[in-house]
Amino acid sequence: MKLWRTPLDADKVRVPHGVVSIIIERCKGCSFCVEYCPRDVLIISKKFNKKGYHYPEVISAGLCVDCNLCEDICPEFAIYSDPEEQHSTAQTKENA
Amino acid sequence: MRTELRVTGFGGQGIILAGYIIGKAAAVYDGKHATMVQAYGPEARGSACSSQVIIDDKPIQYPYLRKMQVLCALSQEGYDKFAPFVEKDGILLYDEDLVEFSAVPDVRIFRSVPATRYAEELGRVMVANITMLGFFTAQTGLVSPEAMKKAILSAVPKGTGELNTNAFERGFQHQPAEVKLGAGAGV
Amino acid sequence: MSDHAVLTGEHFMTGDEAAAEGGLAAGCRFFGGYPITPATEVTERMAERLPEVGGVFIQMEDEMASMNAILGASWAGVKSMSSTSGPGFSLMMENFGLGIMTETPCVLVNVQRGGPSTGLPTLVGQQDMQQCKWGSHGDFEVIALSPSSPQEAFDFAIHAFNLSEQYRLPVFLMMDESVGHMFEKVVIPPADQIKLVERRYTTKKPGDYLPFLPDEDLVPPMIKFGDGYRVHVTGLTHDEKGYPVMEQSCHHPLVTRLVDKIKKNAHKIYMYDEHYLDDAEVVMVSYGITARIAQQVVEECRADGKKVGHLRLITCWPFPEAKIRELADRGVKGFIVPEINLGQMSLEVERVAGRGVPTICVPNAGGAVHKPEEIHAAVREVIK
Amino acid sequence: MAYSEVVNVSGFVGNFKVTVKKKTRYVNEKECTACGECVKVCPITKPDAYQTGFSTRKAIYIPFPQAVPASYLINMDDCLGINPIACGKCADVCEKKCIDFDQQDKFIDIEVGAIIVATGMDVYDPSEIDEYGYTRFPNVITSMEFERLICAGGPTEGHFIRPSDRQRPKRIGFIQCVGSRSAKRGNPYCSNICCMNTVKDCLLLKDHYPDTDCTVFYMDIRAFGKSFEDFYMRSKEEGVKYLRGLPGEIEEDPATRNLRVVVENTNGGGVDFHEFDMIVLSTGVIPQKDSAVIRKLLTLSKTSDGFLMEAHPRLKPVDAPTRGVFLAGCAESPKDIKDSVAQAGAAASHANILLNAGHISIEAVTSVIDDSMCNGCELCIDVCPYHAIQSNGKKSPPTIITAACAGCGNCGAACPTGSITMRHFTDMQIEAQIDAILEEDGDQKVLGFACNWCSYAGGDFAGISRLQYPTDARLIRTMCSARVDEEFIWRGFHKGAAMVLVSGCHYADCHYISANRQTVQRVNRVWDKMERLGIRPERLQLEWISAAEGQKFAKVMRDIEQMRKRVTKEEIDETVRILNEERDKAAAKKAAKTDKKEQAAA
Amino acid sequence: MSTAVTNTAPTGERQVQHHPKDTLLRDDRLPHIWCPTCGIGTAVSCFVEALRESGIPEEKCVVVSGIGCTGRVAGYLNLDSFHTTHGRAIPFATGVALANPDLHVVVFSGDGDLVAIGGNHLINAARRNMNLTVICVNNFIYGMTGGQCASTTPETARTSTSPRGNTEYPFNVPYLMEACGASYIARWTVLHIRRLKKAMTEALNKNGFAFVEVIAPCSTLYSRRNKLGTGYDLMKFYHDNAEIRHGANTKDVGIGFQTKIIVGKFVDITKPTFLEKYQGKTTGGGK
Amino acid sequence: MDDVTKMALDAPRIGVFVCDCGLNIAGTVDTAAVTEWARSLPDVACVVRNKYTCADPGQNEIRKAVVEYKLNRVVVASCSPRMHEPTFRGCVMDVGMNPYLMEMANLREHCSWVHAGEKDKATEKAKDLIRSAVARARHLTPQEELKVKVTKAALVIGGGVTGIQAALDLADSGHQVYLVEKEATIGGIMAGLDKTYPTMDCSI
Repeated sequence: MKLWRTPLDADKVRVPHGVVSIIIERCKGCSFCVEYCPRDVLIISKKFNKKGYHYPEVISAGLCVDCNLCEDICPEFAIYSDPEEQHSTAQTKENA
Repeated sequence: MRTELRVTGFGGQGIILAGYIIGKAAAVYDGKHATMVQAYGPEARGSACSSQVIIDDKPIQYPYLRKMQVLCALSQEGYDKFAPFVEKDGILLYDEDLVEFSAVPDVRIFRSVPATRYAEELGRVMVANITMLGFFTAQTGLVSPEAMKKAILSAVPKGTGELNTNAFERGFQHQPAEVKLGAGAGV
Repeated sequence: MSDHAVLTGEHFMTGDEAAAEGGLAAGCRFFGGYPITPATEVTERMAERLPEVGGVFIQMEDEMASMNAILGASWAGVKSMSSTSGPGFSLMMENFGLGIMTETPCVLVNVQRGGPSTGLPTLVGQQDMQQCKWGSHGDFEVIALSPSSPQEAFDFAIHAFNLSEQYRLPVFLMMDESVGHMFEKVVIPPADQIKLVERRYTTKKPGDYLPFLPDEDLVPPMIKFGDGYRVHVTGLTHDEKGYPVMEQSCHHPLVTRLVDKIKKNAHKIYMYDEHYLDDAEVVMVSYGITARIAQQVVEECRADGKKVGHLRLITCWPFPEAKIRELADRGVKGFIVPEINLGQMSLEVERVAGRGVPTICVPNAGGAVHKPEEIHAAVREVIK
Repeated sequence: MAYSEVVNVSGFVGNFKVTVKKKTRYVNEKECTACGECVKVCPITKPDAYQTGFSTRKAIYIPFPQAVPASYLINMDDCLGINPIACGKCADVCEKKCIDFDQQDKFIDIEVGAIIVATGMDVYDPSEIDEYGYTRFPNVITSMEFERLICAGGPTEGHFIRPSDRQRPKRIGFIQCVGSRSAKRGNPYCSNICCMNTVKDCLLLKDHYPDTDCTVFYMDIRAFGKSFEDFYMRSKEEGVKYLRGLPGEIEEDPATRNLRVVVENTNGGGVDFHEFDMIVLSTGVIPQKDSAVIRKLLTLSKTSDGFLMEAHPRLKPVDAPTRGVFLAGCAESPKDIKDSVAQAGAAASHANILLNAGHISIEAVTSVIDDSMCNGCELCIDVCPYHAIQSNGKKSPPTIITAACAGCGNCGAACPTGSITMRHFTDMQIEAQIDAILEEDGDQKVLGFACNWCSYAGGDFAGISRLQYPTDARLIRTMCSARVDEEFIWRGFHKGAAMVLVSGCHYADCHYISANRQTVQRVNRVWDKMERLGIRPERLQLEWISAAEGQKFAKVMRDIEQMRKRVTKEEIDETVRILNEERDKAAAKKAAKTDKKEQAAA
Repeated sequence: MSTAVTNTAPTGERQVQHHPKDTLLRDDRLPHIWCPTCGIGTAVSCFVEALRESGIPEEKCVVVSGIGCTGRVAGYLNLDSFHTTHGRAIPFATGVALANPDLHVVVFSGDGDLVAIGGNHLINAARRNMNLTVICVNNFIYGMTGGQCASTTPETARTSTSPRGNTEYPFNVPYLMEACGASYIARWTVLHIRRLKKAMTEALNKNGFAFVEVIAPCSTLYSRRNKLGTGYDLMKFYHDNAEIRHGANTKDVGIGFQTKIIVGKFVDITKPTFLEKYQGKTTGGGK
Repeated sequence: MDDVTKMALDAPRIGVFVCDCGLNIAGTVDTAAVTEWARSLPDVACVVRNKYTCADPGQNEIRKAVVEYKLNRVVVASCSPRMHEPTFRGCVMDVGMNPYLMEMANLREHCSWVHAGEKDKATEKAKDLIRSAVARARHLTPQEELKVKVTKAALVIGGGVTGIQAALDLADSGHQVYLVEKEATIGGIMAGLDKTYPTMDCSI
């Protein structure tokens, strides 16, 4: 039987969210991060970096669960994610 | 005064050790200078081998034999090979059970010792070289018996000191039947 | 421990054993080697002795491994050495170059035998004298000491360590089979009478330290792994930070400095013995075991009234050019260079002496030392 | 063994060898303390099937709080850790380090004497009946969803609410027979339990919220079990309204999300309009989705409704046709808990009889090899679906493991030298039957071969159903269609049969695993040769008839009579002539060969 | 990190200049020289994480590399690092490890360097149970020099020196290592990042010779010559064809051309290291 | 050689037992004619017609005839062997005959019930079926059944309420039971129910 309903507790469930950071100039366009992102957060940008590579771009930030796969699989140390909370507190600090 | 000597035998008789002991006795315990070089390699295992010792009061430059004054032969092969090169008036010592005497006219002294037999009597055939050293010490007077004994004790395995000392004494005490061709006795 | 490392006293030992003892006395606590005749006794002595003094001996799988292992140990902060002979020496050459490039102190004992190839494993040769100078690829300067006796094997081993630490490079102890296997008296002084040069470590903090920035003597202070400096060391051409920079602009100064740190300090490094040089008409130039034969001949000549002198090289490399030049300029009739090869150091003598003064090599392809008569003949040829 | 599946069954009654695949949970169930830290960090939420999707679970979860074993598992289909990459957050926080993404399925071999199949049932998915709006209208729910919503352990902790606005529904309609008793959609049979379940649901509601207005739309209320009628009457007393007639359609008021139905009241007549806050579809029972897998593994059959077939509907209701296998619960037919438990007891009891006996006799229908005739070609080894024939090296006669032999006779039919005898179904016995049947009027007869399990049983079923069909067929029973040697077919034609029929279990349902594949090959070979010899291949028919297909059996019989009628006496005589000629040729060839051999020997 | 952060608000993406792993990298040398889709970078990334997880003080970790693409790893890690000559990383590391047993010495090099020219060192170090962590990135080819045949190149694979397909039998490296007596042997592809990381962590903490084979794509040479597609295609191949089999008999884990790749932890045993035995012996201890 | 085998090897002496099955067979097939006809078949030593051969009197007839006529083969022309083969095998075993020497002709399911309107043709078919059975019976040989041990363990597939109950019952009677459930937990559908009818008990 297919499960089609929106679960009644859907709004209460908390899942970790992450923010993706990209060092564009290190990227060599291998696409590993894009292909292996289990949440399809990334796409390959149409833009080039200075070395002429298409780097990744976040397309659906809300989906990122901070699994950090992009960081681990990136051969170029050019991308990573960190937890949203950490990021927002950092921002708050910066703002303050 | 430079003296050049050679100990020869076949591999396993402790020929190199004998040379080492003579050299060490002279250099370290008698305060002279000495070098010892050895036949090295395959010869050390089974066939003829020899060690060359030079003893001098002054520092030694050329460390090889040019004029062999003393030969200690513990094998027929060594005897045959080196006896002809012993200097005129040199000393030739040999193990009478292992070497069949043949005359080399110029050599002043031929003396024999049953070194191996003595060693056997002492229980260990391996101390034949030390017996020969005793005999060598007595016959040549090149090195003092005290230095020799010290050198022997420093060179042989721990626990065999007494045996080796006995072997040395046995050789040292041996009164050889003189094989006279030339004249005189002793150096 | 150190008491045991320095066997103070009189010994009757071979050159091989004495070299090993010299290393220990110099503070060597790591030995990586591979057995080869006639250097095996160095290895064996180290295997026996290093554990007694808290060091590590390892018999590596080959000479390439041995060479690298001692480089590694050195970077870990431990004085290290290895020993070998002809074939193994060839195998070490590549990574000797790595030691030069990475400025790694260590000592290599080469107990020379007759070559080429397997040649005469048990018999004497002096045929690696130019190999040690040129055997690795690229431009570099080396330091090579040649002992003539077990006593010198001991003394020079210590000295080799001192030089390697001072100038940060692998230093050769170019022995030969004769010295290596000859027993002779070796006097080992008390430890406190042995002068040692210790490694010059940086005093800078990790952030400020540049691993290949030289001091005035052209030698950079060192660090050791694990001290938190996180240096990168590479056999590639590198900048002062140690990072690879594959450009002529980096390569030229680097290689020049590596050469200059020896060349410009050569006058402090080189050593020789002289006998009867003041009035000598003929100068014997020799090293290693051959020096003893030559000295014998010189003594005999002098007894005959011939004005023969003797310059015995202690450091074959750097070569004491100034001394040869001085003698040549003074107008000696000729240089006689007996060596157990077909003319290697004589090339160097000839190069420095120039055309005006003949250099006569007394060649000997190896297997035995010269007979004094052969050298006498050469003397007669010069004096006529 | 939970989270496990039977993947292979071999052996026979009393001696089954079963391979069970223990699916990996990716969590070491022994170490897991169910602390729940992993769930907190798991980034994946999925609807919780246990709560019928009313609440969420993570990719790592416990199926429900009372689950046995009470250990977490990771659903790899949900998990980010699509092998070989895992987000690993759960593993990182697990203090006991009991999450292991590398766990592999384990295969466990067990040996048992008896097998009880209790694979249960599934619930009908009413989204197929679009006019009821299930999945379109949130307040249309199924009876299973009702169970979760009313349950104290459910997603609402027992507060009965409607999904659209989370308000308590006061007017609730129940529609019966959703997916049951319908020839068109769902299933034709009565699902047995839904009436009483609805009665129970209404009473529950009345118990929890007495002001609730319950209306049940039904065809019949089937309250036939012990104290069921009382129960039904009680609900009526409590005010549950029962209206005879099933609504044609449900409409939703988009503003209120209330539901309207139009229904013809077949009791009182006339058309009624009703408005409800919520409608519960009383969904029927369907066969377990995966039951085909078990059916195949155990060589079981199903009845026309899709549930597993018992050995005999009256005398052996818990025995499966395969000896040593027993059926219980909804796997066999829809039934309520009480009946399921009762049948479970019965199945257990039958299994017990078998196990307690300690030993069992295997019917003597097994193969034997006459070593003196065997040439060691090993064809029999290739065709045996049970691996019951063991090679002794080419050229020497193989060995038959009698206990493993199931008696299909495939080897006997395949053996080119006739050295394999199928006990109790010997060539001689079958040939005698052929000859007897065709002794007179072969042109009027259809010589049939029918396998014991399907076709012959299909014939029996036609008989039980009194399905009439022409009289010309004469069936010879074999254990499997694979027993039918090509020679039997030729003998039939040679003896003057107008038609020959070979029939067996459906291709994929062979009771001897895959033996009837050989049947197909053999019939194909005969067809080819018939074509070559100028005999119409139509005269040989191959049919698959299952035990439940009495109708099909009768139809085959009717069709084959028509074919039989097209075969003339002359055609048969011609066939006999052709086959005589063939026989002579073969004899001559054989003689020549023998001569040659003798010559060579001389 | 107080670097400029451009927050492109709607996508929730940040463009930054520094990476969390930078402290362990010589970030002044990035981007590195490896080709796009090369797997070595990923292996290094895993190593950085593994080193952090291992609890080993960073200043006590020494990385030694040989020559070749992977040979450059030492130069990118912000640790005491040494870039030796071709094949000689292990003996150099041996020297370091013996001279200062407090150091964790890691050899990070390629298949050609470690298994072919350095093969003798590899087998002898394993035999001695030298306390080293050896990470061997195996991309089946000599990458740095332009794609020549290696001793790990699968049979039939084309390289510039086996243009008609490799006719040699390749090494089954884990089997070789087990035969030599290594204490820890694991193999993962660079796709198995988390497992690889774990294996590296275990290897770092292993007392004895620990060997981790990392199968990595070389899209520029191996893949192109053999028409295997992009690096991503190779990763996909690993995804579809890697079979995790912990404790597999290493005899069965040889790699053929585009065949199944068996990955997992194959060996994890405990036995005295060279130094332990050496010191036990010399102090008259022994076991 | 034991008696049974000896008996089988003797010249066949076949007894044919035609069953009326009340009117189930006799209503369509002229069993009297068939009975008479059967006497003419070779090796048939006796033919007996019964109203219900499977009933005790019918079975007694068989037992009696076997002894009386020294029968060494029995053909029962009645219903499907799938129904009563075990019955008649048991019957002949009572008088010491090997059960594999009993053969059946299916006059009911395969004849009378399906050819109700064609009495003559059905009768002819019945004769053929008996002829076939007798022909086969002539070649029957005694068979020994293989006795095998039963593994004293049971597998229950499905961990719902039924499976659990069956497994518990078997376990209670002292057998090892393997309960295999494909889901991660046992309990099945019932675990998802709230209360059960008609007693309104909790389901879990």
